[in-house]
Amino acid sequence: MYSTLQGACVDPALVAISAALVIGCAGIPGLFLRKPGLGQIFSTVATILAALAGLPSSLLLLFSHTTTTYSLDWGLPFGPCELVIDPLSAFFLLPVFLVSAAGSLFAVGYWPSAEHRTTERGLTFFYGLLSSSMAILLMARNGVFFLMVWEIMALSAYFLLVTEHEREDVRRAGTVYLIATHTGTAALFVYFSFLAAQTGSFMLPTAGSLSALSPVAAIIALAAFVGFGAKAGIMPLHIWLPSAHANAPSHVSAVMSGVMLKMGLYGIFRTLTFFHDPPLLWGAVLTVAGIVTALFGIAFAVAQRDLKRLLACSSIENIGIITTGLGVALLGVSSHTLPLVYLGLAGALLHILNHSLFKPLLFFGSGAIIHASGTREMNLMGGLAKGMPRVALFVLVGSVAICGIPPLNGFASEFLLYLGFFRQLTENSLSYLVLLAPLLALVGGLAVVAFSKLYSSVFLGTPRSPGAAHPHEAGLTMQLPLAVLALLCLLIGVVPQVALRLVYPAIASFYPGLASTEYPAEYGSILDKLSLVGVLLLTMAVVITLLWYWRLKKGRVTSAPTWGCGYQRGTARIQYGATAFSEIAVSVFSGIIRQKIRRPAMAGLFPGGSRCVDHPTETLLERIIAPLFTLAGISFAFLRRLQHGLMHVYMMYIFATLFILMLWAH
Amino acid sequence: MTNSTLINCCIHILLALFMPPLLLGVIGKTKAAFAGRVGAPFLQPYFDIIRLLQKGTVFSTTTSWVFRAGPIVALATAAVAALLIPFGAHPSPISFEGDMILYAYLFALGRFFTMAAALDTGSSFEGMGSAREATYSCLAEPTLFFALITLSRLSGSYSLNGMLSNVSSGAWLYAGASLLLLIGGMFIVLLAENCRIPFDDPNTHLELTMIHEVMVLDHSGPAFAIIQYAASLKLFVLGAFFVQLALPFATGHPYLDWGVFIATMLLLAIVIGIVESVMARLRLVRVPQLLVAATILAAFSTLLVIR
Amino acid sequence: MFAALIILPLIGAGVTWLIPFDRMRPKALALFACGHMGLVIRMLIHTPPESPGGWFHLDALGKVVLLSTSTIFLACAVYSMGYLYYRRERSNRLLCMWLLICLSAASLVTITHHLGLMWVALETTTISMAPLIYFNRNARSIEATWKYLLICSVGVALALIGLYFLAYATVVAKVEPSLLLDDLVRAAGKLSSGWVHAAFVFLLVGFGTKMGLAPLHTWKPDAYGEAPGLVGALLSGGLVNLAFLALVRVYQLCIATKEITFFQNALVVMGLFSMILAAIFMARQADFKRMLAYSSVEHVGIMAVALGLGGTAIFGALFHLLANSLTKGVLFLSSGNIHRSYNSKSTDHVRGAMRRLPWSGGLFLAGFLAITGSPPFAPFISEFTIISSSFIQGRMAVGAVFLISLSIIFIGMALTVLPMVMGEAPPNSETTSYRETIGTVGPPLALMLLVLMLGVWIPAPLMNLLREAAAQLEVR
Amino acid sequence: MISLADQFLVLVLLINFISLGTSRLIFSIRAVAVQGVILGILPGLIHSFSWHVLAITIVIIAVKGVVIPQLLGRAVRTAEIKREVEPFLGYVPTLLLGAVFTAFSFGFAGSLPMLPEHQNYIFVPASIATLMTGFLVLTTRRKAISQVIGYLILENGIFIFGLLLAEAMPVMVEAGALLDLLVGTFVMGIVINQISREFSSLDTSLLTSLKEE
Repeated sequence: MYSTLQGACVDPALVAISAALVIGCAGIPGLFLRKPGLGQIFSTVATILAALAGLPSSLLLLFSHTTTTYSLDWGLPFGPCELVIDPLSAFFLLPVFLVSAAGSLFAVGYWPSAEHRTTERGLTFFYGLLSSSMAILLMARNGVFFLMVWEIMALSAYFLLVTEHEREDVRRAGTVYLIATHTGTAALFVYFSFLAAQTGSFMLPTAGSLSALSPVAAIIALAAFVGFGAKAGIMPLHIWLPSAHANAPSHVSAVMSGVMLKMGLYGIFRTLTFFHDPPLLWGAVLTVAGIVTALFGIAFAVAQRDLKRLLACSSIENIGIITTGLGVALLGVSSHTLPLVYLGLAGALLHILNHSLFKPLLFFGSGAIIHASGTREMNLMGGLAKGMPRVALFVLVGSVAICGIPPLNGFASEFLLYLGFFRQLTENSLSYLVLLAPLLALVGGLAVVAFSKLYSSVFLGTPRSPGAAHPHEAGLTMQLPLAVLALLCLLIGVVPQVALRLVYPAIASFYPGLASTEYPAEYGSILDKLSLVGVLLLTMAVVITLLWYWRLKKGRVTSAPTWGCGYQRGTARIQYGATAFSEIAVSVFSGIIRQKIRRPAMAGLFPGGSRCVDHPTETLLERIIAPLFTLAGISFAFLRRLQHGLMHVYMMYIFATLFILMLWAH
Repeated sequence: MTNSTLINCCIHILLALFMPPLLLGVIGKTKAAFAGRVGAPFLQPYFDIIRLLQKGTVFSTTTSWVFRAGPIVALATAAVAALLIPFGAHPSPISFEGDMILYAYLFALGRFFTMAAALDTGSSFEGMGSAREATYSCLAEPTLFFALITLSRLSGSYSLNGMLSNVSSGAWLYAGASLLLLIGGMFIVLLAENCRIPFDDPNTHLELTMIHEVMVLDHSGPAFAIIQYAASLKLFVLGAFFVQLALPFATGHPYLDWGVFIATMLLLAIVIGIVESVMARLRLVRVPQLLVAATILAAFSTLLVIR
Repeated sequence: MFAALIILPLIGAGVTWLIPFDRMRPKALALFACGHMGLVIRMLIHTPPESPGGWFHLDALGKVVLLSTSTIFLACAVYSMGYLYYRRERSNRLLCMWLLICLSAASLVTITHHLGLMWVALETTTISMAPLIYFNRNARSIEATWKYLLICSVGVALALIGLYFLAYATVVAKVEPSLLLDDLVRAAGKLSSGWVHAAFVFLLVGFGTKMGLAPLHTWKPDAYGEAPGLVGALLSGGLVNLAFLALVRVYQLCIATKEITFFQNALVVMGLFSMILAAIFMARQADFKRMLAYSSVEHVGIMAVALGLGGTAIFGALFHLLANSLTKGVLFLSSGNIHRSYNSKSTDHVRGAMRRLPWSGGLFLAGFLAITGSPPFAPFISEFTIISSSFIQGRMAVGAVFLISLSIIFIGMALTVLPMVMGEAPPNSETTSYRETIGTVGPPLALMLLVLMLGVWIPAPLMNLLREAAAQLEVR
Repeated sequence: MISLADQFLVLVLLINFISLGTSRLIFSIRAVAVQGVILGILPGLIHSFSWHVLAITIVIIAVKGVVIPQLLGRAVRTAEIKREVEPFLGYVPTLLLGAVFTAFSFGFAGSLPMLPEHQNYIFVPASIATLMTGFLVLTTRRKAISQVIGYLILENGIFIFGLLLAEAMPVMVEAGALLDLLVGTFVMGIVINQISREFSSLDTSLLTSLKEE
């Protein structure tokens, strides 16, 4: 299909750039239009059209091996401001366009301006700004321009996050996010400064142009890890992530989690392309950080009771998996084992694509759920599947996919990573990498716990609170994005080899050494087998279903209340709730997951009514960072005595300064 | 595909279709023998399934379509797994690099839906069961992977066929210790995954202590039949993996090999029966500890081979 | 031409003194400010030749400072039209008069090359600000005025003796005794290092006090805290730059005398110290005007560090001079509005400003983001230039301290500003008659737009001006 | 002639010590007034007679010797304060410090090159010493009045140095001196009076409501 498009004379890069700009400007008319809702409709239509133009053109750019350069004219003294789209950028552009379009469509039903007069305009405007800044970021090749777009992205995300700033927790989340992202930006200041010191200009270096052995390179890598890692949410830089994703409007959380985190990963990818000889240490650090992030992230997710917090923690987990893949690939580069490089990168990039499908799907789903039940607390939901069967189906697809279970897309990417680990057994170097496999398996198992908890406590059983008792099916504008994403998840799951072909150009541009290898064909054929099994599985399920229903037609089908094992007075509240479901797992992993538990105090022979509340804590934030801040506050308060309002002492300061400078001068 | 492989393929599928319930029958018979009873006939499980298939069905009013999807997916996954695992010396019909990972993850799929179906009924007991199932199986996961690593290290292959067919008596000579550890670990996992004593008691009557059985309390008629059959199939598939690991006898003559396979499977059933009748159920709090112990055994075996 | 620049505001001062109605004076003020601005622009385009005797000479450095001063003054003058409407309880005669006198003196500072004359003009600006700080006529403001006046006078006196030292050095060196910058630069080689060193130290301390480098900054929080918003804007956006210009003149002299390294190191040390101190004092600051004062301490620190680093950082310093004065204008003017509306400076009472004053609250937030060096605003350009050049020069420690204190300051300011603008106004908060009008919102908005524009695009003429100015400060 | 000026400078130094040592405000105001008068006479001594010099002399004597003491005296009387109670640093230590600083300033001046005709005179040390005395007063006394006095002494120190440049650049020196006078008298006087009206006391330790708590 793209050959025909290539025939058309218009340059795809130009199309992509203008699409990004259109998305950025989409929200502006709404700021001035008097009539509510008109602006929202306009921006949605514009965004979707732009995305429809942008997606094929970025696909084209992905497969065409030419990269065109556009130079922006600006008056700033940091060299030319260039926009380039190479396959790596093009690959990352896909989720940007897809998810932002889906989100803006979702917003029409989820955040209608009829109900949110005051906030809708700002929300729409900053949403467009966020989407387009992410797109432009991927094209920026001038460090300072990159930094600017980066910060525009971060700030617009902040303003989106504090949309409902009358709520205390939203403000708190916003502040934490802002501080975290700004600290990350400070690290990026260092990063670009040292890059400039290394290359002599603020342009990003070309692939493989730097040596990684100089100490400056180490500083650059560290700064990149801190600056970009803070955005991506790699532990221990993830502190802002759960509360931010939980408190933003759902479609914003979808974009933040589905796309914005990937921008941090993009930064790390881009940085690693600069160096032609990364030392083993870098790969090792990334791998360890990745697997630890994955394990801790999913462990936190298991413990959550807040629907969106759970999703946020699982984002941390997925970022961890991707980072592991990247780290493994880097180890492969350093040790010159090509299959490892290929499989690591393929797994990581494919998982980036997958995560940007099923995570937005789940966040949109959570939006619909919150819309229907009016709460984020999973312990208060239940039985929503009857009210909203379609959303239930889509969310089920998402949950299965995110657990990395066949035949959905999550499995395909993890499968490639597993292959990479096992491959190392026959290579005689780094065979210890294979020990990552059981850890990844554990992560998968915990993911099953977390998401069966999510799904069952939200959709299954009977409603646990009056709020959830009468759910309503989401509107069409909310269902459509869900349907599209769910379909894509299934598609990639059943024919992963196609997705692998999508990933390949990005891999080649990351590590040119792989350009002339037979790996794509080899692993493509393996994935063919995989999709065969997938199809087999589906057909088998269908066959069994048909048989069963044929059987049911003959037999008599009655319906009765659930058998209560003799307890006839069972109410909805004796169901296993979300917290109860994960209690065993949490107790097993109590070393990782800390919980604040308020147990009821039993007194007397007949203790009265009481309740036991346990809620998971942000270990790092609440036990380490917050105390540090208070400590700093105290010490600063002590130092402030310097400004005590005593005139003669002020005079003494002046005199002392004069005296010291005199002594220094002579 | 040559003629003989076609025949083997058919035998493979037929065995997978018809043999699983027999294992349950054998186990029952063994336990009866230990208890000094005559016990039900070997084919009792078949009778049960057929009778259940003829019964009507009762669906709980609280359930949705998820409840019905549970048994279907459970059976489908087990069946696909059966096609991936070699029976005895005979290779499996479907085999490719990395199929062992698929093999491991298929069970996760089945589990997900079984748990969802259980929770769909809104009964607190089934909730308990699925909560336990979720945690324990996620503890059992790493053990299986350590086993896979060890095997693929020993065999130098990345597919179940290669792994299991190459673990001949030869491997025992140079990696006996690690294989021994592995067998210990895998046996525990086998019991845990199939909810046998000492982890779970399929025919107890105290729901508070059950895992698997309590999850299927509300399934009735054909649905329950499907579940029973799927459970036995799962036992069969995991058992096939285990016997190939523990008793890798190969005569070289194809039909004799089928016989050997069937014999070893029945032997395994008897062993399970013995274990079930000599051991008592563990307290629930002990279960995770035993599973972790299994993981440690398997991990040691891996370290022994990749150092 | 030069004369006009000085005389025009003086005439304005006379006029405002004569006008009998409070309502009219701000209009006259704005009128003369516009006239001054026009004059400045004309002088920027057709630069008048150096005056005979070389006392008056508008070079690139002077142009930069003159431009920033005139801009911020114009903004304040326009703002005063809207603002003084809410301060009808007291006469604004003195205010308007002294503002214009200050403007005249400020222009004098920028165009003269005679250090003595420059000193006189600086002293005049110091004095002319005192009545403005005392505008509110209460105990707190008198105290602020007293501290401001005494400390700054002592500082300026020190600067004077520094100048005497310089002059005496020329006397000792048997060259034509003079305080003309160009003569001094020419004679620099012959001057005896002892006197010159002493002179530099005294000048640094003297002008540093006026500029508010720590630990000579002690008057700043009090004066900024008690003065009306527009006076604060003028102090932090205008007068600071004048003092900086004076230091720059000394710097030029230092380059000529080859004593530059000591002066540069002293600047870097004092600058970093100012930033650290500001960071400490800004955290958990309960009074948002005092917070702005410390932010001003921070930014003079930044400029000092940049000047001390030299190289490409010089450009950063000069651009930061512009960016800082514009952004400070935004912050002080919008905070003035917030202060009027809540009738309180305490962050305990000021909450949810965005709901009550959408424009001022939003501008205050934007100004906060800009002043802390977030792209795409102008201060980012300068701060990033300074940081990168410090790292490129291999001054790791300087860059690190700079960056760390910037981050701490951001955190501290965020924890103060965000609660102010976000959320809902507390129920017990006082409601006043203040309403947002184009008069009080327009000027800060215009300044904010300027800040944004300079953050993404610097017009070529301005760029050339800055480059030319930076070239004047190159160490050969 | 100029040697006579030198003698006067010794007197100036003595007055520094007096103002450091005394606790009675009126007395130290008078001392500073005397110091001002002496400084007024000095130009007449070192320069040959001219109307210009005469004018300067008269102005300085008038302002430093009459106007300022009047202003301060009135402020003191309205605020009814007799003496500087509890100075930040006691009188004896202050005196000692003053001595140390004077010695230091002599050393400092010695280290700097000078014109031969100024070589044997104590203009430079005297000016530095006076400057430091002013600082000492500013840093050790709490009362606003005392601080104004300190400022005046500081100014006098600068003025002494200015004398060295009197013929080199008269305009500059006079402009500087006059502007200082302007600040010293009018502005400070005004503020002082405002303060005494606001607080009915000139204890600047009362002027400490503006601070970080």
